Amino acid sequence: MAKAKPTACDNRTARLRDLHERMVLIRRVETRLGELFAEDEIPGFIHLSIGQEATATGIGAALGTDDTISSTHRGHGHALAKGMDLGGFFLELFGKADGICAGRGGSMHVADFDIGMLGANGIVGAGLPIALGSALAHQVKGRKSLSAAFFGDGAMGEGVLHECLNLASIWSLPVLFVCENNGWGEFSPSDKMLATTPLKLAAAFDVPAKSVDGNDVEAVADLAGTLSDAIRAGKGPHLLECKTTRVLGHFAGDPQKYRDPAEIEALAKKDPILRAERKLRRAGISAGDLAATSERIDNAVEAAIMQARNGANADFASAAAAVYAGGA
Amino acid sequence: MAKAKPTACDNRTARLRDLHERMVLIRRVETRLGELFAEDEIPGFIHLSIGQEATATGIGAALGTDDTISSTHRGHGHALAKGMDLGGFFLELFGKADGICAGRGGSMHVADFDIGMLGANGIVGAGLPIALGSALAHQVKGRKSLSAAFFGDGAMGEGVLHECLNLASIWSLPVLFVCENNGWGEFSPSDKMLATTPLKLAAAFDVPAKSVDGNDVEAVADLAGTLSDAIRAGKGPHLLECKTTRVLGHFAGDPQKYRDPAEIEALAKKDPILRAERKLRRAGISAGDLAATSERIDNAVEAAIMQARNGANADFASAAAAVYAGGA
Amino acid sequence: MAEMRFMQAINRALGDAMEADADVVLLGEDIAAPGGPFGVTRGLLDRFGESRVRDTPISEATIVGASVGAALSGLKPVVEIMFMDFMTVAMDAVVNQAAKAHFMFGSQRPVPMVIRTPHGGGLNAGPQHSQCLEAWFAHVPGLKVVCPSTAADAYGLMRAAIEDPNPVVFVENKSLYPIKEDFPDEPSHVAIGAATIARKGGDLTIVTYGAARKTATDAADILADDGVSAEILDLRGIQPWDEAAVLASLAKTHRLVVLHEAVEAFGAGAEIAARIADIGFDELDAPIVRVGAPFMPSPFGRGLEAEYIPNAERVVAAARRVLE
Amino acid sequence: MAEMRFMQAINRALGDAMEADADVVLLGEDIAAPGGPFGVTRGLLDRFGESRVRDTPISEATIVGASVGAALSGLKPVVEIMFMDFMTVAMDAVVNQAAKAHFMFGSQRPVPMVIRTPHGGGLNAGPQHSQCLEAWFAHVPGLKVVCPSTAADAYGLMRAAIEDPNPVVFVENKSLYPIKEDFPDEPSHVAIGAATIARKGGDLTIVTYGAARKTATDAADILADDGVSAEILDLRGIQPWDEAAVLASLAKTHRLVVLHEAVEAFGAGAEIAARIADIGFDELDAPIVRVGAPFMPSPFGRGLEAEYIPNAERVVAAARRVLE
Ligand SMILES: Cc1ncc(C[n+]2csc(CCOP(=O)(O)OP(=O)(O)O)c2C)c(N)n1
Ligand SMILES: Cc1ncc(C[n+]2csc(CCOP(=O)(O)OP(=O)(O)O)c2C)c(N)n1
Ligand SMILES: [Mg+2]
Ligand SMILES: [Mg+2]
Repeated sequence: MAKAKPTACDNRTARLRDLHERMVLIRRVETRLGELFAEDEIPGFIHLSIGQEATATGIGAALGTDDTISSTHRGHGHALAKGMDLGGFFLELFGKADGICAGRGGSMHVADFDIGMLGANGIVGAGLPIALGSALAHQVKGRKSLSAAFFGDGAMGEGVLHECLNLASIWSLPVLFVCENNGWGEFSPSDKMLATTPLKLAAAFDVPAKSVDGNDVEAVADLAGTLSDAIRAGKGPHLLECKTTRVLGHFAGDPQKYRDPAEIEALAKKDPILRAERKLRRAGISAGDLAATSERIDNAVEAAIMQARNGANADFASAAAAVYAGGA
Repeated sequence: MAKAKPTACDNRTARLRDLHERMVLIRRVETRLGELFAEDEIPGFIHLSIGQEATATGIGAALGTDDTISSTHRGHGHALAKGMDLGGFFLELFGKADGICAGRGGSMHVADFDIGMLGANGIVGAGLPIALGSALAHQVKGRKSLSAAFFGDGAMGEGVLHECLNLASIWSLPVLFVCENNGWGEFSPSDKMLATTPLKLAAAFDVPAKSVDGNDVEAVADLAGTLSDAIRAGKGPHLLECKTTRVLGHFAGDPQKYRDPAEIEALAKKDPILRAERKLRRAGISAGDLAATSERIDNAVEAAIMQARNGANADFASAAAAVYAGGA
Repeated sequence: MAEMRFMQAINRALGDAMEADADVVLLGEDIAAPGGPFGVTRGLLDRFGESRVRDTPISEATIVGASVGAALSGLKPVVEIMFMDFMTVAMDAVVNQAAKAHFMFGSQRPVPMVIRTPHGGGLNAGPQHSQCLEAWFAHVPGLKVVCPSTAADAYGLMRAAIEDPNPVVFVENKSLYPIKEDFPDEPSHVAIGAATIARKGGDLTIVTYGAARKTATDAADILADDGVSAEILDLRGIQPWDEAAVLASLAKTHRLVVLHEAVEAFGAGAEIAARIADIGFDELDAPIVRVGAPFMPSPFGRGLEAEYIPNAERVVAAARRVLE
Repeated sequence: MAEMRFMQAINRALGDAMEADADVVLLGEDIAAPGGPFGVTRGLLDRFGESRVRDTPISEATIVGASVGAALSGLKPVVEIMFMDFMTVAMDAVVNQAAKAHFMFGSQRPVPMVIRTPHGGGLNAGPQHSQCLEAWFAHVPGLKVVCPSTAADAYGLMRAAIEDPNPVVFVENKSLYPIKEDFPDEPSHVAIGAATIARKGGDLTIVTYGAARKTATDAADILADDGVSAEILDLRGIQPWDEAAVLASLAKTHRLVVLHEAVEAFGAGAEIAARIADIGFDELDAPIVRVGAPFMPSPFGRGLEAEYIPNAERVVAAARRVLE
């Protein structure tokens, strides 16, 4: 994410504009993905994070290129917030040769190692040890970087979380555990499936933890910054729970019949982008300004989609030759 | 374990005699196992629980035949405390045809389903879901039984514990989690390997938990009784941490070079059997009485060993025919 | 003879088994209230209640391990692992516990449980949601492995699997779920390990299972146009598999192609080919040719996946090689 | 030419690799301060310090998963899984993460990591501590699998595995650990996937790997007394395996026995037999006979285990069948 460096007094507003712009980008990308999926232009399983943009964006704002993240099946926002190139992203989702993963991974596996994005992951919980191992590398190699592990509330069902909290704690690894708590794991409400909370779990392993309104992008960015500073200062792993809202279903096309329509309707009030926009307006940013941002992003997204549509299909022989590194 | 029914006032002493006798049996069995292993009469990996007898015995005293337990790699005590027949036990450890597991399992897999002993287990943590599933069966079938899951402190490293605490809690299953905390996982001290405790973990999942001096057999039996009553009364899973002492090494023959000799020496003071004997003497039981118990047990153990030595070897064709139930 | 979708046949088998035996319970992620991610368990919660049809947390290792404990304590659990790729999280429970309990505890208790799990591609679900890993389970003594290809067989094998006293890995090719087929008015059990002749022929034998049966049939159609008559044997059971049926067909055709969707190398087809290269060697008039996925992860992109999954052309080419 | 134990050779390879490359780190349960449950990593903590040689909690899934993350972030982890049976707890990390990362992320990064794990029987360790599961890993595109049988090969393959940019499952037969053998003064790397001729012969080929090489040699001695000369090919690499070497030997002998300690059915030997029944068919003068463990869990009792593990007599019987 491009980092503006304004003078003291409008620091916060400038930052909020950046954060807002990033959220609008994620929203736009995913809205279009939903459409492209419905029109059968994009295949596979697509998990949209619409309503959760503030979490990805706020965390992303606290991280630099040398920091690493591991992500989940719902990883578009994390990838874009970390700075993934829009062109490579869309080419990948279309399964094209020049996709960021050469069309072999798709939505569930977007990754960009040059910017420390170690991959979305199709296996619930599997990103946690990967982030942990990345943090281990930072530690062993004496880097000042940290590693953030995104996981959903549903992933609290997997024991690997327990193992990672323990290992990060005893080795004092530079890990930021980020729980995106949207209240759902697929079609099951997490309060029926879980007898614990991220804060209770973290406490059990002496991992300092905080909870934040995950739809308030400034609050997320602030707290992520504070915790990241502590981690970089050598204070070991920390956890941040972001309470957020999964507006659409589990996957693109999910009619959400299992959900109370009133609950879905109520989500609009919590929209992280509208909230940021209200703040920006109060800070004196004009409606026209916001519309201009939105238009700029729309154009960029449409250009990326057009490029992706026209990209060459991934080629089988190249894929077959890429099973092993070093061509073996 | 045979349940004496004395009149009110000497109830406790009578129970302690029973508990003591069971501990002496376990101690004698394992002391002899250590010798038989050293003499190469018994093959395989043997994990002795010498020093930990009060835990197995105290828990066993709280359970009936209809209750089930799953055990660990260090399961001799659990099996004998649950009432496993000495003959079948030794035959198994010698790998004989009439062993309780037909000589196919050995020390790490002793099991007796008729008395609810669902098996020792060679995989750390693996007994936990088995006990949980047994509790599920109790619940679905409307039985009043409970299921106890033994696990070591080292097993807290495995995520499956987290998963089981969660599932037992949300389904309110009749499970007693029993942590035998002897401070070691193989050759590594648990305080270096774990950032948590059984009580902290249980608390994270709203599972009521208690800690007890695991070398005080009466205290273990009392607390196990209280928690079992609560479980049977439908109050869901509970956890009991028993702080105990692994006097010998991880396996029979382990020279324990990794351990401070002073630490090992200090263990004698905590010996659960000597402690029970001091109490019994104070309650008026004579030294002669205790010696008689010991002799009776010695004789029973030697008879079982002799029987096992002379038993027919397990037969390959029978084993080969037993891979599937129903002979398929 | 009505029509029924593959997934409905499984649903009906589960329902019938639960009617017949109160010990049968269902466990899995999103299988109860939501009716299953693919809808296979729809309606069963309403019919059988919360005690017997249970939504679980995302804890595969524990729900399979708990199924072992439950099976050892009197229930007959049918547990769903949402994608076969996720079996990787539950392997200890399957391999070290379920498979070995009857043997290593001296035949004290059976382990009557079924693990239902979908495998296979066709949905562009990518490398972690498409794997066909049945060869792993077939290599483990104590497990049975089946993989039906028709609605009637899915029903019959599921009933047999639930009644079997051993742990059965029940593999469902997810591309078959929506397919509608003839379904008998009075469906019956299918013996585990019994193959069926999907098509009679005399020139070569194609041994296959699961969704690849359709590919074999397409290939046989093409070959028929050339006057070549292929016999197709649908194994249905992979562990045990029907050695006698393969040998019987080979005694007619003397030529063998083995086809599956799984990766060819070290796949289930290797065992079939290897076994026939031993006990069937004298019957063979030609090399045994296998057709499976190439040695690469299941790729995401449309064109990539289409080229990855074995198709009729590859089977025809294999047939031509054995007919040379 | 000094003598060295198999386990010392691995220890030396680890030490040499760590000297040569500061990115090599060791992880595992009881591998640092205690020097490993079998003593394989003894002394390495003292030489390389706590940052690079780490005792871990009993958390297999996480330590393998963390190794993937570490490998993707610049380290070259060598992680020990204490018994191959415990790989069941870490399969997601091995199969869905390590094996696929290079491919599914579009070749962005290699995954240079080694998983060391002992397999095999001989210690009466029973059904959950003796399994030979290498066939599973050989079936997974993206993994390499090796299994040395001599001290020199153990050294050479370990050096190669650590330098390989891909995840390598390094299988050590635990019965070999204490065995002393000639060890070159200047040990060298062994290419992954290159077989070696363990014994020259002309009448039949025995293909094997790991501890079974010794069994093959014993069998060849017995056969030699009868005037039969067996060629023994030690594969060393299972994925990839040296197809060309097998074909070359077969071109001389025209008869093939495949031997391993793992369960025969759906074992690694099935792939070798199946492949040769295809591309080597015209060279074959006899059925391909496999020798492996019977289809049952590894039993505990002394007599049971002794009968379970393939022995020279069974290999001789197999040889006689292919010589008929
Ligand atoms: C090991 C594993 N089990 C199950 C699944 C199927 N699955 C995909 S997403 C999901 C729900 C995850 O919930 P959560 O972690 O809260 O993330 P969210 O979808 O809410 O972002 C499930 C069960 C999986 N991908 N991997
Ligand atoms: C999954 C798995 N990992 C590792 C081991 C090897 N192992 C056997 S016992 C043990 C230590 C267990 O410690 P703890 O749970 O405290 O039990 P204790 O031995 O102290 O009774 C280990 C690491 C195993 N058997 N299973
Ligand atoms: Mg969620
Ligand atoms: Mg311990």
